[in-house]
Formats: sequence, C-alpha cells, structure tokens
Amino acid sequence: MHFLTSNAPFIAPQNSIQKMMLWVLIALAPGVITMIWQFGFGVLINIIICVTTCVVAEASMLKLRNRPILPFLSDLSAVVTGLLLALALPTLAPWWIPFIGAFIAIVIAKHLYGGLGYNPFNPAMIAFAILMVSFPKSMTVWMLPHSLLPENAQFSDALSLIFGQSPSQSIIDAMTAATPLDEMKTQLGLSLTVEEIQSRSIFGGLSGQGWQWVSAAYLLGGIFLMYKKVISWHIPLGLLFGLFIISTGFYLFEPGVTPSPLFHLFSGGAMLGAFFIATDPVTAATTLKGRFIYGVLIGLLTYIIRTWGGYPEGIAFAVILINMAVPLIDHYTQPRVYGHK
Amino acid sequence: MRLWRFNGGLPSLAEHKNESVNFPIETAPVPPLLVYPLGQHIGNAAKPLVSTGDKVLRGQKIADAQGLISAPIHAGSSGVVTNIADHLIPHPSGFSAPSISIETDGLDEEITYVPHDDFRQLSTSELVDIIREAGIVGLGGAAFPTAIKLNTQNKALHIDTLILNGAECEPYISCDDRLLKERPHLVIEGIEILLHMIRAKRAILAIEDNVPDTFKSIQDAIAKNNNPAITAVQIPTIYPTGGEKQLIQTLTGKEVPSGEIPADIGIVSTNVGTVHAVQRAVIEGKPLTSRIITVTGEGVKKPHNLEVRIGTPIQTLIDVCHGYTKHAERLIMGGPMMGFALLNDEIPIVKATNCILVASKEEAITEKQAMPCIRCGLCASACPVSLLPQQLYWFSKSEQLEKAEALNLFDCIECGCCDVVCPSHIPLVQHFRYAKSALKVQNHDKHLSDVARDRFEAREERIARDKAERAERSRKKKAALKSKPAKEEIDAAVSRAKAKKQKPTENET
Amino acid sequence: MSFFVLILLFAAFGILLGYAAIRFKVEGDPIVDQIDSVLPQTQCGQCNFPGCRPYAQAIADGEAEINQCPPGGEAGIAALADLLGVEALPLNAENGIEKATLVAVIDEETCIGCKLCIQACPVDAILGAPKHMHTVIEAECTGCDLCLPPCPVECITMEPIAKTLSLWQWDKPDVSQKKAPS
Amino acid sequence: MDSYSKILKNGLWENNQAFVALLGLCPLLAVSNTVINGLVLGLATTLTLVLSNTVVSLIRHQVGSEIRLPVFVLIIASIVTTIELIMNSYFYELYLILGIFIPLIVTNCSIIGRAEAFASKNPVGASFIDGFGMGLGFTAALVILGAMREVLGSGTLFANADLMFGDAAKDMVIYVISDYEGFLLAILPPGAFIGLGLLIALKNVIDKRLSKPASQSVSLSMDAKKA
Amino acid sequence: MSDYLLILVSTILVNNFVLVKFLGLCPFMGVSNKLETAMGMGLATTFVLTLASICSYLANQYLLAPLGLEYLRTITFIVVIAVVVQMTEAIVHKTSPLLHQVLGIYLPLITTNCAVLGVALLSVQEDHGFIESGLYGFGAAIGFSLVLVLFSTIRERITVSDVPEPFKGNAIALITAGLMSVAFMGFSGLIKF
Amino acid sequence: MSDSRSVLIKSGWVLGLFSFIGIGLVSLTYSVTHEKIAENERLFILKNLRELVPGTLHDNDLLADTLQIAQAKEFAGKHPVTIYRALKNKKLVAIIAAPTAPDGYNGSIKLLVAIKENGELIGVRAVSHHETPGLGDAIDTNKSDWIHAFNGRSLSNPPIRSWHVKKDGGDFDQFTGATVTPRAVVKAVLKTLQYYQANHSNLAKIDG
Ligand SMILES: Cc1cc2nc3c(=O)[nH]c(=O)nc-3n(C[C@H](O)[C@H](O)[C@H](O)COP(=O)(O)O)c2cc1C
Ligand SMILES: Cc1cc2nc3c(=O)[nH]c(=O)nc-3n(C[C@H](O)[C@H](O)[C@H](O)COP(=O)(O)O)c2cc1C
Ligand SMILES: Cc1cc2nc3c(=O)[nH]c(=O)nc-3n(C[C@H](O)[C@H](O)[C@H](O)COP(=O)(O)O)c2cc1C
Ligand SMILES: Cc1cc2nc3c(=O)[nH]c(=O)nc-3n(C[C@H](O)[C@H](O)[C@H](O)CO)c2cc1C
Ligand code: SF4
Ligand code: SF4
Ligand code: SF4
Ligand code: SF4
Ligand code: FES
Repeated sequence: MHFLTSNAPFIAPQNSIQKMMLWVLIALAPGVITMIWQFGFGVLINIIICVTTCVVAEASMLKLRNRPILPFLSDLSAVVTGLLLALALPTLAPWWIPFIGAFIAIVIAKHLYGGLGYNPFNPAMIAFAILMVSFPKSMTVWMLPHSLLPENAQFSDALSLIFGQSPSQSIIDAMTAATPLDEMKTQLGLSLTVEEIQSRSIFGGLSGQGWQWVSAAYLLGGIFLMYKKVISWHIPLGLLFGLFIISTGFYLFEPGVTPSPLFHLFSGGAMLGAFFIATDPVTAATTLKGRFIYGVLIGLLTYIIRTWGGYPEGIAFAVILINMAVPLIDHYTQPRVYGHK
Repeated sequence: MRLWRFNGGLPSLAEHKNESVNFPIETAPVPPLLVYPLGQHIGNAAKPLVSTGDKVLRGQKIADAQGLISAPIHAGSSGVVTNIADHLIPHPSGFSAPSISIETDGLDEEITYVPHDDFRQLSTSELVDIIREAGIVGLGGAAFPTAIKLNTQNKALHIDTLILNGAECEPYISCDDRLLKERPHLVIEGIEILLHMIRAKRAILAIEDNVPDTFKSIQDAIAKNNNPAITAVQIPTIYPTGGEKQLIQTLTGKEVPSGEIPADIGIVSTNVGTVHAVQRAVIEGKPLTSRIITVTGEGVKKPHNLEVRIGTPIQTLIDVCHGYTKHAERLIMGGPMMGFALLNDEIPIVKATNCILVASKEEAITEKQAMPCIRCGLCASACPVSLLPQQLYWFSKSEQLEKAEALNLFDCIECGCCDVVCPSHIPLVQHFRYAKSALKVQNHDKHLSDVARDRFEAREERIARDKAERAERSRKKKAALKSKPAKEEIDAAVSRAKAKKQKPTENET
Repeated sequence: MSFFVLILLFAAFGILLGYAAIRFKVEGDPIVDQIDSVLPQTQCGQCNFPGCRPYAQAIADGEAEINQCPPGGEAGIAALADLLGVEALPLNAENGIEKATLVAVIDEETCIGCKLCIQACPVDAILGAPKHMHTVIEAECTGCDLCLPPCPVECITMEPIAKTLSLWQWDKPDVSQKKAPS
Repeated sequence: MDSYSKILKNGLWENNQAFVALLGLCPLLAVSNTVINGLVLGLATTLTLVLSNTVVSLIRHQVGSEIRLPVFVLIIASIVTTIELIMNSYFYELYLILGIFIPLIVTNCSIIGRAEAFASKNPVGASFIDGFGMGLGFTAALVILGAMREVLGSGTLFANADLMFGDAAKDMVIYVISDYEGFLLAILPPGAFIGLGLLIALKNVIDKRLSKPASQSVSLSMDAKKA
Repeated sequence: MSDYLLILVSTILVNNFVLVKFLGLCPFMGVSNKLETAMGMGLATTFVLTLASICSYLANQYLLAPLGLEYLRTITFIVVIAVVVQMTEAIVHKTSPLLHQVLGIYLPLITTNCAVLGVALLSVQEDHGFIESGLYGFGAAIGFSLVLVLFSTIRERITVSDVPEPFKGNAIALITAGLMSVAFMGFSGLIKF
Repeated sequence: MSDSRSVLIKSGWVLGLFSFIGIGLVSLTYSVTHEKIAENERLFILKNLRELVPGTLHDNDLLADTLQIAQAKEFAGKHPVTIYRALKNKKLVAIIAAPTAPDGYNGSIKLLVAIKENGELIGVRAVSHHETPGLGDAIDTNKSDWIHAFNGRSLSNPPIRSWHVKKDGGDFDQFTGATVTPRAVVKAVLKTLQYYQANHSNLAKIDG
C-alpha cells in the first residue's frame, strides 16, 4: 500500500491570524462603545468609512498584485487597521479624511511593502501622521464629549460637518474644542498653571471629560488581550512605564506647570497606543527584551513630543519613529540560546 | 527533588496515548522476509559478514561495525540470506540503500548465548565490549552506538549522574511506558549495570506526570531493589521534555554547552528501552534483535505495543494489529511531531523505530497553507532552545543561510513546537531542515573547492618549478653543446624527439 | 588681486596631495584573496581567464564583470555582489550556463594510457602511468571538462555525482504567496 | 564609440541620473516643489553639466590621478559660481528661492559622476552630448516631479513663472483645482521622497511594457535553468 | 552650554540633514543596502564632515573674510573639502583596506556629498563661531549616520519582503525614506526658532 | 626620489594653474556683476517696504533712514527691532517697524508694521515665520487675507481691550483650530502701536 508523504510536525496548528485579529476586534469593543457614547455617531461614521475603504483597498491591491484575495481578506488584518485608524481620527473629520487615511494605510504603508507581515511601519499610524501633517486643520477639530455639548447641537450638525456643508460657525465653535492634551499644551505655553487649566470644563478627574472613560475602556480591552495571550505584557507595560517614569520625573521636578503622570496615562492615545497600536506584531520588536525596550522608548518619546514638540499628541509619531529602530532593537536583544554563554 | 523549567515547549499537546497504552506488549510473529539496512545507526554503515545463500541463525552477527562509530547487526531469526542489495530504507529522502535480506525458515533457531549472571564481576571495558558486540544503539531516537556513550573512562570524563529517559513526550507513543509497566525490574537491573559501568553517584529515572500508575510500579520496583542511588522522578508533561537537553535542564538545571555532549558536564542519559537492551545483552548474552514498538493511529484496527524483530516489514505489524481501517491515509515512522512519512509499508523496522503511526486525515495534516509571518513571536516563546525561529525563517526563506547559521540554526532540535504554534501556519521546521541540509552541502562544496584550490596551486607551482628546471637544464646543455659540439649527440636528440612525437599516433591505431 | 593668495594655497594643496599619493601608496590587494575564496575553484576557464585566481584578480581590477563564472552560478554571483557591494547581474550566457556538477569517469577498457588528460587536469585529479589505464579520483575532480578535448580516444565521460544520504537535501517549502491557499 | 543619439537616449531615459542612477537627489527633491523652481534649477544644472563635461574632457590627459578630484571640483565650482553670480544679478528672487541649492550644484553628484564616469574617458564631442542629455534628463525629472508636487500640494501649476519670465508670465499660473485645501504632504519633504519613488515605479512599469517581448524569452530560459 | 545642546538636537533630529534638509541623499540611497556598510559610511562621513566644517570655518574666517573674497567661498570650501577627503581616503586605503573596499566608490563621493559643502555654507550663513561650526558639522553627520543606519536595517528587511515588482529596489527605498521623513516630522517644534 | 619630486611639483602647478583659470573667471564675472547684485539686495528689501509705504508717499531713501532698537523692552522680545522712517519734505509721514512676535506656535514671527504719522495702521505683513503649513500660515498674504484686517486700525479702533482674538473676547478673527498664531500677531502689532504712541515725538524728530 502506498501513502502520501509530507513533513513533520503533522499536528494541526492551534492558532490562526484570523483568530488573533478577531480577539483584537473583540477587545476593542468596550472602547468603541464608550467612544460612541461619549462622542456620538461621528465615531461610527469614521469606523464605517475607514473599515470599508481598508477592505476594498486591500482586495483591490491583492487583485492587482495577483495574490489570492479570500484568504488574505478573511485574515481581518485590514479590518483591524481600519478600526484603529478610525479610533485615532477626530470625531468630526470630514468624510474624505478617513477615506484618504485608509487608502494610505493599506496601499502605501502596507501593500507597497508586500502586504500583511512585511510593512516596517504601522499602517494606521503612518496614515494618521500623514493626515496630521497634510490636513492639520481638519485633524485638530475634536467634538466635545456629550456631557459638555450645548443644548442646541444636534446629531445632524455633526453629520453636516462630516459631509461638507458647514453649519453656522457658532455651532461649530460650540461643538468643537481642542483635545485636553492640546488645550493643556497651548495654555501651558501661555504660562498658566496646570491647576488653572484643569479647572476648565473639558477636564475631568483624571484627564479630560469623556476621555478618561474611553481610556479606561481601552485598558480593560487590553487586559483582556493579554489574558488571551494575543499580546504579551512587554510592550504595553513598557510603554506605560516609560511614559509614567518620565512624566513623574518632570512632575516632581516642576510641579504646577507639569501635568500629572495620571493625566498623561489617561489622556490622548496612551492606552489605545499601549495595548493596540504599539503591539501591532508586524511592526513591533519580536524578542521579549526588545519589546520592553521598544515600549519604553515609545513612552519616552511620546512624552517628549507631547511636551516639547509641535504636536499635542505624540503616540503616532513615537510609534513610527521607534518602528524604524525595530530591526536594530531586535538585533541587539537576542535571547541567550540554550547552551550558549 | 527540585525541578527546573526549560523555555517554552507545548504544555497542552493532546496526548493520544490511551489508544495503545492499555494493552500488554505482544510479540510479533516472524515475518517471511527480514530486511536489514546496513546503515541504521549514526556513524559508518556496517560491513556485511554474510553473502547470498548463506544460512543464518537468530542472534548471528550478519554485519560488523566498520570504524569507530558504528554498530554490528544481528539476524532476527533463522533463514537464508537472499540478497545484499539496495532496498527502500526508512528515511525521509525515500532513498534505497544497501541492505541484507533474509528469507526466514520459520524454525527460529538461535545461536547459543553467553549469559553473565553477575555483571559486577565484569570490568567496564568487558561490559563495553559486550554492549558493542550486541549491536546496541540508542533506542530513544538518535541511534547512537551505546557502547561509545558508556565508555566514559576511555575519555577520562567524570560522570556524576545517569539520567534514564522515560519521558516519552511525543503524542501517541507508549512503548517506553508499557516497558516500564511490565518489566520494571529488568530496567532497574539495566540501570545498575550502567551505574556500575560509568561509576555515577546517582541515577534518575524521569517519567512524565501523566502516567501515575507507571510511576507507582517503577517506585515499587526501586523499593524492592533497594539501591539508594536510583530514584524515580515525575516531571511535568510538557513537550519536548523528553529531549535530552531539555530533560537534563529539567532535572539538574544545567545546560549542555552548544556543540558538546552531556558527558562533558558529567551526565550520561539513555532511553529506558536502551537500558532494557543492555540488561538483556549482559545478563542473557542476547544481542539486540528486537525492540518494543507502538503501532497506533486511527488507520489501524487495533493499536498496540509489540515486541518486534528488527528488520520486520511494517506490513507484518499492521497485520498483527488486524489491518488498516478505511481511514488510513498516512504512514508515519515516529511520532506526529518529529516522525517522517513513509511511501509504503514494505519498509522495514530499524533499531531507531519506536512508533508506527497510521494516521487518518484528521490526525495528520497535509501540506500547510502558509500565510506571511506576522512576527508575532509566538514561535520564539515556544522554542525550548530559545532560538528566534521567525528570524531563522526569514533568512532560510531568502537563502541567507549564513545569517541563519549565525543565529544558531544548528542548535535547533527540530522539535516542531514553533511550527505548531505559528498562527500563520508556516512550515518552520521544514525550512530549518532545508537550511541545515543546504548548509551542509554548501560546506561540503566549500571544502571541495578549497581542496581544488590547494591542488591547483600545488600543480602550478610544480609546473613552474619544472619549467625553471628544464630551462636551467637546456641552458646548461646549450653551454655544454657550445663547448663540445658533437654531431652525433644532436642527431640522437632529434631522433628521440621524433620518436616521442610519433608515440601518440601509434597508440591511436 | 588678493586672490593670488588662494591660488598659492591651492597649489600647495596640490603638492600635499602629490605627497600623500606617494606616502600612502598601497601595494597588494587582499580583496583578491577574498574574491578567490568565493569562486568555485573549478579552474575551468569558462570565465575567459586561465583559472579562478586570475579571474579574481580581474574582478578586483575592475576589468571583468562578476557574472562570468558558470560553475559558480547565480549563487556565486550573489556572493560576489554581496562581497563587493554591487548589484547582482544575471549570468553572462556567453560564458556558459549553470549546470549540475559532474565528475569525469574514464572508461578503463578504452583508455590507452596516453597521459594527455593528466596534463590537462588543473587539479591533478587523474592518476595513471604511461601506457597504463588512468582513473579519476572522484573526490578531487572538479568537473571542469578540460580533460575531455585532449583525449584521443574519447574515453572520458562526465557523469552525475551519485546521491548520498549525507548530502541529501530536504525540500524547500514553497514560499511564493501567489498560490491560493485552498 | 556610441552614436550621439544613443548617448542622448542614455541620458534622457536609460541611465537617467534621477530615476536610475539616483544621483543629484538633493536638489531634485529639495527644489521640486514647483515646476518653475525645478525648471530653473534644471537648466542651471544642465548648463553646468555641459560646460564641465566639455572642459573635463578637454583636459583629461593632463591631470594625474592624485589631483584629479580637486581639479574637477575646482572646475565645476568655478562654473557654478559664475552661473550663480549671473543669476544673482538677473534673476534675484528666483535666486533667493533656490537658496543654497545653487552653490550646491557644485556637489550635485551627477555632475562629478559624469565627469568621472564619462567625460574623463571620452572625447569632447561625446562628452558635450552626454552632458546635454544627462542635464535634460535631470531637468525633465525635476519638472515632472515639480508638476506632480505642485498640483497635489497647492493645486497650481507654473506658480512664480513671473520670476523667471518677467511680469508678463503672471498669467501663466494655472489653477488646476480651484479652492483646493492642498495635500500638504506633497510639498513637504516626505512628499518629495514618495513622489520620486512613485515616478521610479512608473518608469519601471513602462520599461517592462516596452521590453516585454524580449524579456519573456530571457525569463523563460532562466526558469528552464533553474528547473 | 544649552546652546550647544540645541545645535545638536536641531541638526540630528529636528532639521535632520537628510530627511528634512535634503542634503547628502545620494550616499544615503547608495550605501544603505547593508548595515555594516552603512556604519562604515556613517563613520567616514562623521569624520570628514566635522573636519571639513572646521577647516571651512578657518578658511572663511582667516582667509576669505580678511581678503574680501567671500564670493570665492564655494570654490574655496569645495577644494578644501576635496583635499580633506582625498587625504582621508589615502590614509584609510593604507590602514584599513577592508573599510576601503566596503566604502568603495563612496569615499571620493563624500566630496560630492552635498551635506559636506552644505554644512560649510550653512554654518557661515548662520554666523557660527569655531566650536559651533564643529558641533554643527558633527551634529549634521550624526544625524546623517543615524538615519543611514536605521534606513539600512529597514532596507535589509525590505529586500526579503514581497514588494510588488515595479517597486522593488529604489522605488520602495525612496518611499521608505519618505515615511521616515514623515516620522521625523514628529520632532518638528522641538526647537523654536 | 627625483621621480616623486617631479610628481609633487607637477600636481602643485597643475592645481595652481587650474585654480588660476577658475578663480580668474569667477573674479572677472564678479567684477562685472557685483554692483548689480548689491543693488538687487537693496531693492529686495525696499520692495517689501514699498508695498506698505508706496514711493509716492515719501521722498527719502527708506533704507538710509533707519533706527535700531536693540533692547526692545516695549516689544516684549529680545530681538532687536529696526524702524524705517518715511519722510516727505523732511517731515515724518509714516514709519515701518520690523518687530518680531516671539510667541508663535513654532517660534518667532517676523513682521513689518507700517504706521501713519497719526498712529493709524497702514498695514501689516509677515516677513518670515515657521507656523504650521495649512494652519498657522494664513498670516501670509498669499495664503489668506487675514492680515489685511489690520489696515486702518489704531489704538482706538478697536479700543485697547478689544485688541484680542475673538476667542479671548476681542475683535480679531482667529483661524479655525489655530488661535496661537493670530494671538501672537495681534499682540505684537498692539505693542508696536503702543511703542509708536509712546515714542512718537522721538521718532518724528528730524535731525539736521
Ligand atoms: C554525531 C554525534 C556524535 C556523538 N558523539 C558522542 C560521543 O562521543 N560520546 C557520547 O557519549 N555521546 C555522543 N553522542 C550522543 C549524544 O550525546 C546524544 O546522546 C545522542 O545524540 C542522542 O540524542 P537525541 O536523540 O536527543 O538526539 C553523539 C551524537 C551524535 C549525533
Ligand atoms: C524533541 C525531542 C524529543 C525527544 N523525546 C524523547 C522521549 O520522549 N523519550 C526518549 O527516550 N527520547 C527522546 N528523545 C531523544 C533523546 O533526546 C535522546 O536521544 C535519548 O534520550 C538518548 O537516549 P538513547 O541514546 O538511549 O536513545 C527526544 C529527542 C528530541 C530531539
Ligand atoms: C500639528 C499642529 C500644528 C498646529 N499649528 C498651529 C499653528 O501653526 N498656529 C496655531 O495657531 N495653532 C496651531 N495648532 C493648534 C493649536 O495646537 C491649538 O489647538 C490651537 O491654537 C488652539 O486654538 P483653538 O482655541 O482655536 O482651538 C496646531 C495644532 C497641531 C495639532
Ligand atoms: C495586537 C494587534 C495589534 C495591531 N495593531 C495594528 C495597528 O496599530 N495598526 C495597524 O495598521 N494594524 C494593526 N494590526 C493589524 C495588522 O497586524 C496590521 O494590519 C499589519 O501591520 C499589516 O501588515 C494589529 C494586529 C494585532 C494582532
Ligand atoms: S509564530 Fe509564525 S507568524 Fe509568529 S513570528 Fe513565528 S513564524 Fe512568524
Ligand atoms: S523546531 Fe527548532 S526552532 Fe522550532 S521550536 Fe524546536 S528547536 Fe526551536
Ligand atoms: S569559470 Fe569559474 S570555475 Fe571556471 S575558472 Fe573561471 S572562475 Fe574558476
Ligand atoms: S578529471 Fe577532468 S573534469 Fe575532473 S578536474 Fe580533472 S580535468 Fe577536470
Ligand atoms: S546631490 Fe546631494 S549627495 Fe548627491
């Protein structure tokens, strides 16, 4: 009798990319829900545009490149990219912002490098950074959390903003504001103290009204991801550790004019970045030691950009800057192999 | 006893031992034809001692060791040597290799053995000779000649610990377990022989903690034997805890330095089956002609452990297990993690064979559908050797083999852990096997080209020297000629030259 | 006219550089050894140089391209490109094509023992005395074909090297992503 | 000896300094944010290339290897400084916009590259043509990249034309997209890199189309060899 | 002291010579295929750039300015640089043949590395003193080497990636440089003008 | 040895010869062009000033009649401020001050502020700045008309408490999403006006 041959191991694999991506999507759910609760349906519109564009772009690129479409589409990585990009964009961005962003993420940052697994830079963050430098005006218009919205602002106003007809300037001004991070930075620049700044309405207990809950929801999702072993603790904790250490240092050194470490941890994209963005396996360091270093470096750089740089939020730039150093980090943090010194 | 933990591994691999482990070892019948590949151990192939038509008896040496690292082969039953020629061998290459075929006569006549009731009377070197002559090689997988491993005095190595590998960490396989359940006293006696030989202070018998009843029976046997140097230890069930290096790390916390052997850190480790074979060879004087093998999988009707004569074609074993089921898809020699698939069932069992897995479609996947590596690092977390499989893969895939080698490719034990956990379903181990073999070929080529360069340069030098000498000679001659222009000499030279020129033409006709 | 100062300065620079060219003159070129060590040492001359080392010298001098050695093949070119930090080129078809290494085998029945092949073999891989049949030492033959033309009775053939288990290579898994994983 | 048209084609397409040899990148990327900037710098570079190639070719036998490089850069620098002074006096505002990149023509790698690789080994006529071809190829690259970045980045074409052609050219400015917010990336540094990358990819696609019949047989034989 | 630090931060990160100021791009693209070569090139450039910056400062301060020959600045600087480079090359060739082989045609090309002349000219434009000129050159070179090394490690990874055919080689390398430049924009604003 | 000496000498004079030719050529060009270049430079500065104070308004050489205020306390900056005076018939008609707003989003913004003799603004221009493209750069005249909002304003129009951007309760528009830049410009212009008011008599003084 004759038999088929193939090579060991013969045991069926226990894991798949699709499963990992699915866990990421599930872990993002609390954050998404909180975002929608706090900032309204603009978030949802962003998500729909980003994810759809990402998936369509992914399929077209696969077709163009003559690669099988179904297995790569069903790995869900394009969906994750789209969702993460959507969550990073301002809630009132006009519709073409998520559209262009998603296109850049999938086509330029991902498929020009060969698609899944080959891109050296985090696609969603590249898209975010390019949008930020290209359309700074549209990229800095954030909606107020629902608790601060004036009575007269309607969902339809948000819609019309997103789809291009400007409602009256007064409504725009009433609905929008700089993010807490942005506000903090701008006002500190005007020599106000942290206390004075934080007494304004957009600030809440930890960081910003609404923002702190969103961050907490991401933290929850992140812990779930660690529990499911989709990500290891090294990157997120490294990042939060780095951010915490440097902000504590300056907080103790110059209290009053430096926001507290907790403010830094719970505002902007710190939590989202730590658990979902910096952890993108494709673009992160791969060795355990390397991952911790990678996380810490992102944390430090985030603080530096937030505090002294030109952009109010540094996560995106910090992530892609440290992405560049990943091959070097990996090179210098190889684990000791069994039986070697 | 304190235990250590090696990196990674697979703690939750489905075991599939129950299919075969609950039945006592049966003895397989004598097959009509026994086939002995001459190279069934690490080292040089054996040299045949018989020729076609010779009659042989069970236990008779039919091929002798050749060179230092090699082992003799003995006939498993009486019969007639029918041919010594190429035969399909159990090897992933699917190659054929020189083998001795014996047609059995069904009488199963044996030679007379020389038993040694009290091994303590014998010196280490006498015991080493007995083991070598018995053709014993490691039965745990690598088939390394056991006599060399146990001959530690020879190299003035100080051995402190003897480790008996009863881990049997691969799924499906249960032959060591059955052996320990049924013949614990024989194994213990074998351990005593080894202790006597290598003068180790202690012997540790390691058994995975998923077989408590076996552990109990072995502890009873140890208690009865009452030798304080021997202990049995339960180790956590984590694949590949049975790997020699992992087992050493688990039991002692020590690591075998890369490129060295356990003996260099005072440890000798052997499989329990090997010990059993040693006991038989010393006490009963019987050479290694049979071993215990697990035949299992959904592809056979009655999975089983069998005591099988080495050289028996797989087909015979399947018959003992009541034949194939309709699910039989793949024939695997060894376990599902490290075994290899065979083309057909005429291939014989060799000394290193511990398992025949007749797998169904569900039990053994066909080629994996690989996605790109997403650098998730799960492979590195699973690697018991702390390699970076993902980087090794990038380099082997892109033919940057030297870089893979620099990342310690050759420390990979091919356990398959990385492969199983990879979410991208990349056949990592296959890449590593490819890279290792390609590197070996490259190094061989490099060696050849170095030799060629040396020879070329030597030749160039010689030619240059010859030329210089010739020039020197003709210069001298010319000078001599000038001083004494003898006509006849010139004539002679001319005719000599003519003759020389003609020679080839003559030959041509 | 103050710029004459500059002109003088530049002239001085010229002298300085002339001095440096003499003082730091470099003899010998270790790179040739490195190139030579990458070449397959078949010594076949297909590269149009009388052996591997002359070819190595020519590469180092920039007189030859790196794609002229068929026995080295694509892998050899890649190694050279890597060593020299230049782009790899496809093998120059004028020099021949890459093929599996063979060994020469002398048909001992036909061989007349003329010694011509011995003189042709660049690595002394053929043994034999005049008028006695010759044999090729398989392990030392580089498969360069140079012994074929001189043989007056055409008793030399090139045979594939027998496969051995120790040099057997595992298959490389398919790494192209083009096929649909079904 | 190559025929002149072959040399020209080599400069314009096959060995285009910007797209293939990747030389002279600094000015190429730095001043290609509008067509006019690109055009001016391209012309200045072409002029320099033609002159330097010719001169280098003329003196190629007179200069020993130990001072070849200083002599070459000296020649190039003299030419460039002369051009710079002339621009400075006649196109002052353009000169200001192009800034440091005018003196930096000296170190435009493609100029010294051509001097070394071509002019120092070829006769005057061929060197002249080579300089001309290479210069035009480089200018074309500058203009194309400039057009791409200008349209994407600010929605115009030929902005600042008046600085070069005089006030009459003020009307030359084309507002390709009116009321355009501007894709700033295109005129920022990253846009230059990415734009050139895309253009090179485009050239690769065209090259492939052009050489399809020929290359197919080659690739077939390569495959056969591997099999 | 903090002024000096600012010069370094500015030249290395904020106004990185390669990614922001567009100087020294040819070697950046040309010698970034392998990490080791990139490191070698970085070292060589750092040495030459610092030295050239200082020499140019001296030439400007003690030769051109007193003689009123500022209009000959470009010529003088470039010749000074060419001489410095050529001397370096001769010495490297003699003392480290391997490094010389690795750097290949690029050591002479350092002369035509715009960054070198650029540093000299910009340094004069910004009225730097002696130490500042040296620091400026050094910082520029470190910035150059930093991105060169990072770029080379990424390129090593890209060469084994499944890059679409038309983008293989230079195209994707330039796009990568573009994305690096995007990343470096994150540093903008660190230095206020 | 004599061989190497000849190499030295040869490379010396070859390089010298070429530098003679090259430098000679450049010097020649320089001597022809340098006057025109100097004139260009003058005209260039003048062009910016003339945009605010056209030649018809004055009859003096703006570039010749300047004041340097080194320690410009009044301007809240460490940058020195240049003031150009426009005179007609030896009477002050206007000044153009070149203050620097130190607190732009990305650093300082260099301005030209033209003030009529009576303290009314003729106009303001941003000469150089590093504000974010697309956001803060609307102070450029070729990006938006925003800066023309200053034309005709004075210390009383609007009243001083309204010399702020709207967001801070003042009269001047900000750009959507960017308040820092306009705030800085408004502040700098206000300071200049106040300086002019305080030093008016000094500035109007014509000596000689
Ligand atoms: C090529 C080779 C050489 C070996 N040489 C020795 C030796 O000299 N002494 C010894 O005690 N064991 C030697 N061994 C045996 C190893 O130490 C080890 O016990 C054997 O390879 C079984 O290990 P495994 O099945 O885990 O691979 C050798 C093994 C191999 C493969
Ligand atoms: C991954 C791996 C798993 C192994 N598992 C076992 C095992 O479970 N039992 C065993 O006896 N040998 C196992 N081996 C073989 C041992 O490493 C080693 O070769 C053997 O114990 C040496 O004993 P021997 O020379 O008596 O065969 C394994 C080897 C590897 C590489
Ligand atoms: C990347 C970036 C660049 C910015 N550049 C400027 C700028 O150049 N000028 C400015 O006034 N505001 C700029 N801002 C906006 C300020 O951060 C801040 O949001 C704004 O000035 C506050 O104005 P608001 O009160 O109108 O929201 C920028 C913001 C970002 C994120
Ligand atoms: C834990 C995790 C985090 C991820 N984070 C990102 C991300 O930040 N940005 C992104 O574009 N894709 C992300 N992905 C999706 C995917 O890895 C990404 O698209 C690849 O970079 C595409 O090659 C993530 C996936 C996982 C499993
Ligand atoms: S487990 Fe697979 S996908 Fe993950 S890093 Fe390893 S090889 Fe890549
Ligand atoms: S097969 Fe090799 S690389 Fe993979 S886990 Fe096992 S030892 Fe590590
Ligand atoms: S072709 Fe290759 S193998 Fe033959 S001589 Fe030349 S270098 Fe050596
Ligand atoms: S025997 Fe023939 S083929 Fe072999 S190396 Fe010698 S000459 Fe070449
Ligand atoms: S043009 Fe700048 S380095 Fe080549």
